Amino acid sequence: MTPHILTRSLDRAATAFVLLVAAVGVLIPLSNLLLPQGSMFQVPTYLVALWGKYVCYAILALSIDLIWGYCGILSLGHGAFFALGGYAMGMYLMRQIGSRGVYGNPILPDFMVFLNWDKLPWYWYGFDKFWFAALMVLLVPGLLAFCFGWLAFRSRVTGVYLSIITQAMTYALLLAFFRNDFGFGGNNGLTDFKDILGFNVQAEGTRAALFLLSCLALIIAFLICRAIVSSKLGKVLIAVRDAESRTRFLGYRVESYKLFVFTLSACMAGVAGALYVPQVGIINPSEFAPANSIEAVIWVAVGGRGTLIGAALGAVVVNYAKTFFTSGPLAPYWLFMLGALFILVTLLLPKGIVGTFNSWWEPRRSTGIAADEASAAREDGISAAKMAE
Amino acid sequence: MNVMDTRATSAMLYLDGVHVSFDGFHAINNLSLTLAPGEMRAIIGPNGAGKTTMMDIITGKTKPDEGTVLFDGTVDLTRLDETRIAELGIGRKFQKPTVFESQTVQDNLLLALNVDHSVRGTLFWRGSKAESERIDKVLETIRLTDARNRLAGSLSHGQKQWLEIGMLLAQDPKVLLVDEPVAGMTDVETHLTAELLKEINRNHTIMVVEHDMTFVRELGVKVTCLHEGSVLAEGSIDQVSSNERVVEVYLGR
Amino acid sequence: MLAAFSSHSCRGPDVFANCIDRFRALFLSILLLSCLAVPALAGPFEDSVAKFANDEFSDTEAAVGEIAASGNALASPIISALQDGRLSADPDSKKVFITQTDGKIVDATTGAAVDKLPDNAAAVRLNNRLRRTVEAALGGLTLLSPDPAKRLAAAQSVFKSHEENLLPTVESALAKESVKSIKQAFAEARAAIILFKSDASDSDKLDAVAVVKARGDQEALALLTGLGDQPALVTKAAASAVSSIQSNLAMWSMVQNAWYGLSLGSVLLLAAIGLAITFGVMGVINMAHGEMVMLGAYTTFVVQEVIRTRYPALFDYSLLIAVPLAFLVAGFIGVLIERTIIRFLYGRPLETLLATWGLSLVLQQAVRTAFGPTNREVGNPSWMSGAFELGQITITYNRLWILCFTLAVFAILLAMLRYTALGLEMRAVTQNRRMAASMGIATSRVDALTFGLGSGIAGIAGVALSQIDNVSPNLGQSYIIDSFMVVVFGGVGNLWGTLVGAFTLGIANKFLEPVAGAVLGKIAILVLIILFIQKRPRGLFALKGRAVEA
Amino acid sequence: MLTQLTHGIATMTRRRALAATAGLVLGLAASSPFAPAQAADDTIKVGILHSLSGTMAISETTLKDTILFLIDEQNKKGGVLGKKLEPVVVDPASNWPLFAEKARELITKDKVAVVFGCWTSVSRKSVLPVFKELNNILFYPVQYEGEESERNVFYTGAAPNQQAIPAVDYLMKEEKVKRWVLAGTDYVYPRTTNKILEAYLKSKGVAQDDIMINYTPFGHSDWQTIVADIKKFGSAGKKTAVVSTINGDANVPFYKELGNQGIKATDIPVVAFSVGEEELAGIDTKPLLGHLAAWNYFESIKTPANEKFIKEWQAYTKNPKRVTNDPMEAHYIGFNMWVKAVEKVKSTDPDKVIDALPGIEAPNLTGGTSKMLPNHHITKPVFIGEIKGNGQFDVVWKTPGLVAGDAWSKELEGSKDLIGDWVGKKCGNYNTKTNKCGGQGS
Repeated sequence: MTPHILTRSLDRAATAFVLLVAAVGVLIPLSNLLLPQGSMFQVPTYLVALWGKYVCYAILALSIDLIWGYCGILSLGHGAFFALGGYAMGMYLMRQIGSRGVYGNPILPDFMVFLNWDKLPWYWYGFDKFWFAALMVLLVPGLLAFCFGWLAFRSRVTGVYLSIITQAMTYALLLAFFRNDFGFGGNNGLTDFKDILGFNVQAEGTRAALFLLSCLALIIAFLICRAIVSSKLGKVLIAVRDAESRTRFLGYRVESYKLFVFTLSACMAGVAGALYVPQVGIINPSEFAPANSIEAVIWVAVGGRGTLIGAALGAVVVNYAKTFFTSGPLAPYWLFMLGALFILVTLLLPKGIVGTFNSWWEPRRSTGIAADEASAAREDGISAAKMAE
Repeated sequence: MNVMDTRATSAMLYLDGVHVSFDGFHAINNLSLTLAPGEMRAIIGPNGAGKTTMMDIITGKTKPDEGTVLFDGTVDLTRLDETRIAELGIGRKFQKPTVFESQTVQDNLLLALNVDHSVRGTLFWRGSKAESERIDKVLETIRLTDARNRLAGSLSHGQKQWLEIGMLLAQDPKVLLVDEPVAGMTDVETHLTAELLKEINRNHTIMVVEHDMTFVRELGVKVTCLHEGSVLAEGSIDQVSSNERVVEVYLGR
Repeated sequence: MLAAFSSHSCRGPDVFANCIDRFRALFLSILLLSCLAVPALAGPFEDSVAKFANDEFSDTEAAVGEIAASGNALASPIISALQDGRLSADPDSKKVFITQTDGKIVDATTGAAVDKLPDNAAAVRLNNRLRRTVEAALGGLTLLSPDPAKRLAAAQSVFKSHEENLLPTVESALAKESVKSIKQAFAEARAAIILFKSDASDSDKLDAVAVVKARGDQEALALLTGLGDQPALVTKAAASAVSSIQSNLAMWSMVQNAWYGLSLGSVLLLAAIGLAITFGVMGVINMAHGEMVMLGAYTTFVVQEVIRTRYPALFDYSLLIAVPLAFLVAGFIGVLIERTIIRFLYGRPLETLLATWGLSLVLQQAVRTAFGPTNREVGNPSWMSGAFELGQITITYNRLWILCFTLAVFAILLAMLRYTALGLEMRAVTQNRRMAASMGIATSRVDALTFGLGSGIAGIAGVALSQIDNVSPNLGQSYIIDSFMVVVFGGVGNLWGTLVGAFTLGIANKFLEPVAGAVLGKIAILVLIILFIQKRPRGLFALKGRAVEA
Repeated sequence: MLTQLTHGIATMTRRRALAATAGLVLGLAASSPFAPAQAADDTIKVGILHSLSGTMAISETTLKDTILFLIDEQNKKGGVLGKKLEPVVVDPASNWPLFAEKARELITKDKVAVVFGCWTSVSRKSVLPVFKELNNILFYPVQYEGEESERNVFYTGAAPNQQAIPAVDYLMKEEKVKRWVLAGTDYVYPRTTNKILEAYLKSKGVAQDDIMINYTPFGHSDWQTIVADIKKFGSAGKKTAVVSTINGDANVPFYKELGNQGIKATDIPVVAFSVGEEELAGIDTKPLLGHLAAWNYFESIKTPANEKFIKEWQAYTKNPKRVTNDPMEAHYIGFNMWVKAVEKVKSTDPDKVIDALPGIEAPNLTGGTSKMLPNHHITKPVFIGEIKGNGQFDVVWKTPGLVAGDAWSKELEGSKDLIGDWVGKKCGNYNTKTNKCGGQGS
């Protein structure tokens, strides 16, 4: 009666999105590497890095949308998982520097030499191996989310209370990582990376490959999210979002569902962070700042909460706007624009870009394909009202 | 009053000496009530009599301060949470119709089906013929076959009530707790609902909370009247409605 | 000569530096005392005064010594003027002038009035070391001053400098003194001198230890720990006095922590109280709440600027003027925000969060554009400056006033909600909007006013916070997270919960801080809040019953 | 928009869809998100990388204005090499990854010849790899923790030996301080500075018991406990001083608390390394009379060059109250050094300018001439100023001559053998023990 999980997740819009990301992932690096510099279609390296950053943000936005748009969990601390993934990758990259650091110490990163640490703290062990770091990228955010979620969901902390304590979590981590004694470089964070898996992080080829990988990760994350939201699990999540206690009285263990998506979403955010760090070249505690997490939620709102494509799109659009407005004569005014954008989107486009488009487009389509994105988006008002409870 | 004694009663639901208070307000006061297997019981009582709170206690939403609440003669419900109690086979319809408004009628029933409710189970759920037949049957019972692809949020109030009862049916519990099923319904709908409940009662134990005396009369079952958190009167509708104290409570003397 | 002295009381390298300072002052005092008997000579006094014009610290120091020793009637006014920065010198003519406290200018050597300062006259500069020299010199000069405040200051200065040769003066002052507290100060000063006097008898010294021990504060501790070599008996007594003072101070430090906690709690409460209305009562997640606080602080700044330029005499009242104005400014902007943005978002709290976040960015940048990105100066009025001692703890006036102010605001707010028509309407609308509307309450007006009230109180908080924190566009940002923590911790929708939450967090923070350090202390508090919410998912004072869940 | 497009794609033939997607993607990505750069050949572009929004705007906005002012002045004099200078302003918004992104944008897209920018160490660390990779020049104007010498960076702010150590020397000699509180914000600059100071103090015979180290979070605003602790620590019978590396925003509440708790400079003086005229503008300084700051420049220093600079600056900003401060002077020196170097090699080519810069001399505003050293730091005088009632500083002490900036601290175990020498050794971390480039070696 119901098609296979993969075919089910790939409806027309989803297929188109995957193809688009794949095309971006292949064409941008190719044009950067193969076309001559100065050609009209050549994408300069700095734009590859920039778009790589946008793609990582899109993954983060997806992870937030999965829990907020579909399960009603508004995390104002998702930046913490992103940053933890980033730190795990950053630690690997630091260890790869080896004796090329300014002090030439083969084991200790520069900031440790600098502060007279005589040996590597235990939690840095293993990060010289890529597989270990890659595992940690998933494990550390996942574990934190699991423990945090286990406590919070079991005690039925919901709504704004949950939002505020996620904020407290990321704020506490921010303060902790600022501490130099914590062993992660304090405010200066981890930086000055040399290579990744033996390739120079600054090289154009590496950048292109990282970009391609980020696009690939976005596609995979998108497919995982699609698979979830189009499965019965997705229906349960929406049920939890819209009427949590009803779901519970039907015999669903709501906390398990929340814990599952929350942990999964944290892992996705961790991967996004891990891909982000080598492309921007630095990870510092400010990634934990509550403001960053709130901004990421806003990308989702702008793109369209409860629409996966919208979340990804929102991340790209807002960050593109940010890049655009922070240069040139507009620079002093960009905060006005950004602030106004948030206000106007929530007032005039409460469903976000994609949600609004869908509700405009859908009646015009002859077939009433029930894209859950559309229906989910249509119910935004209702679900948000529910969350007030 | 140990467990062995109550087993002897073989009651489906057994409440004895239950007390609950919120900030000094005694919502439930030494409440004792027994529901036999296969029985349908109507609960009446003025506002604030503790009807909904009693359901909250049975379904694990509220923990009683003291007292015994047993299901099926053996299971102590006061120690379990909502999910576990639902899994045991106690279904509940809320006072305010609560359905998943952003999902279709069919999906609402699908979610209610008594199948694997684990995360894994739902993630890799493929559906089966048996399931879709069950859904078709329930849809027919609650007269919503034509609306199966409509969003639940777009249903009328009465239809939502039915959908919620349908969800209870799909859940196939041993006991159904039904809170004000006909509130806001037309006379015709009320009549149909009474028929529906009677039909369901053939295979299920039911506890109905209702204000509508016509409806209760139509059900024609044993009635319990609650007042200030404890049982005021019990018996047939005629007995109860002729009870002086009940009249006093309802009419406010 | 110095070496001869140092062999007595200054042994060991640690105290050597102190000794140099002391000897310098001692030297002055000896000169001073010996000169009291000798009639002043005209010539050298002018020469000494002229040294001020050299703009060299060493010359200034020499001049202070010589003038203090001169016995000239002008010595005290000159040195006082120097201390207050009222002494000017003309480097060309080498003339030195005193600007008197009433604004008149006199020639320092003659006392003759002068019309105005020469163009290139500049204030004679001091550094910290010189300031100490001046203080010591003045201390010696004012021990017998008719002004009780000056005598007290002189006694305290002598307690710190414990100049041996001042002993006779201190003793005669002690004998003459009639004010009890000053007499006590003289007794302590005398004890300090005796303790450091090498030829004092053991029994005198033991008495002195007892006097200093009775004083029991940080300075007494400083004196006793810095005694240097003493007879064994005295050392022992001093050691026991030190440990007794220390244990006494340790007890006081608990009191001190509690006070700091209350004070921090009052700041948190003040910042959160407006949020308790907009968020707690109305359910609006107002991320621009911090910016309302900031607007209040900037209102204070503007008020003070106007006062400074137009009506300097009113400066002490600036805060009193600023409080209603800040309430109006922030309240008005709050109403404006409610009417233009928030009212379209009721029932969608998370979207309100996003819109108000955007708004906070706009407000911050607007203030940055209007007032510049740097801190603005907001001064403390005199009644909010300084501190007083309560037992062994220092209580600063600004913190005390803020605590009182916070409690007053809280009480007024509570009374307003309880006894006024608006308060009644507010509660009605919060509890059951539809019912309230059908009973003829203009709910949208009440919404606007409630939001305005919350914002206005945030503005008032800004006035108080401008007294202890930066007035910069970032001001609000630093309070928003803490405010939310307080409201959530205390329980949304309950003003008393906010009160208890704020003070609990404040006190917990201040007791953790000495143990864990400021950073870890703050982290610990956050973790505690997270864990606490698990235990009580709706905060400390959760509303119960069905109303909350509806 | 995207969904509309993708729906359109679905109805197209596959080949056409692919072609359309390719065109769109490249069009979108390659059309840079910025206004098209007008590559005018008659100007030399100068990048300005200072935060204009966010938490650091409070300090950095002034530096942006300073460079605009200096460019304006230079253009009035006819520019450089006969070309006008053209400022390119970007806003990295106090966001460290954005610093790297904007640096990359300035260099690749705007093709600037030099960048003046950064305030915090982390922002410098963030852009460092970019400057190395794209081979451009950064002038960094703020006092920092040292321990760095990079080919592409010129450090015109103070190294620890040009600020912290002279200040401690002053307190030891002039104020006879025996007991030290090292209070700082918990980040790298205070940590390192305090590490250096601790080692230095111990080498001068100060016991461990006489040193108290205290760290607070960024933006700490409740100083009651710490000020009380300082008071307590200062009552041990020895002259005590506080060396403050407290950062930016936390200073105002700190000083307010000091003033209110009645800690006078004559009792426990505080010497600060991050408090200048701009910071004092936010405080009533009367209770702070006599507390100290160590800088390489004070606005109150009376020299003809400084008076001219202040006058022109206030005229340029149309604000007669606008103050000047140390990092501004650093930009002034750095800017003039860069202009001289460009004129010397008659080119803005970064390689040539980098090689030309060491040895270039430029007047500072305090009457001396600063020189760019082979380690890319400069020589500067060190002044100790006391806070006056009017928000200015009164210089009470200065080093006899100019102090050469050390890239590597002599007090730290890990770096005492290292030197930076981009002239002879062509190396930023040359080990004088092993005679090898590359730090401690292994």
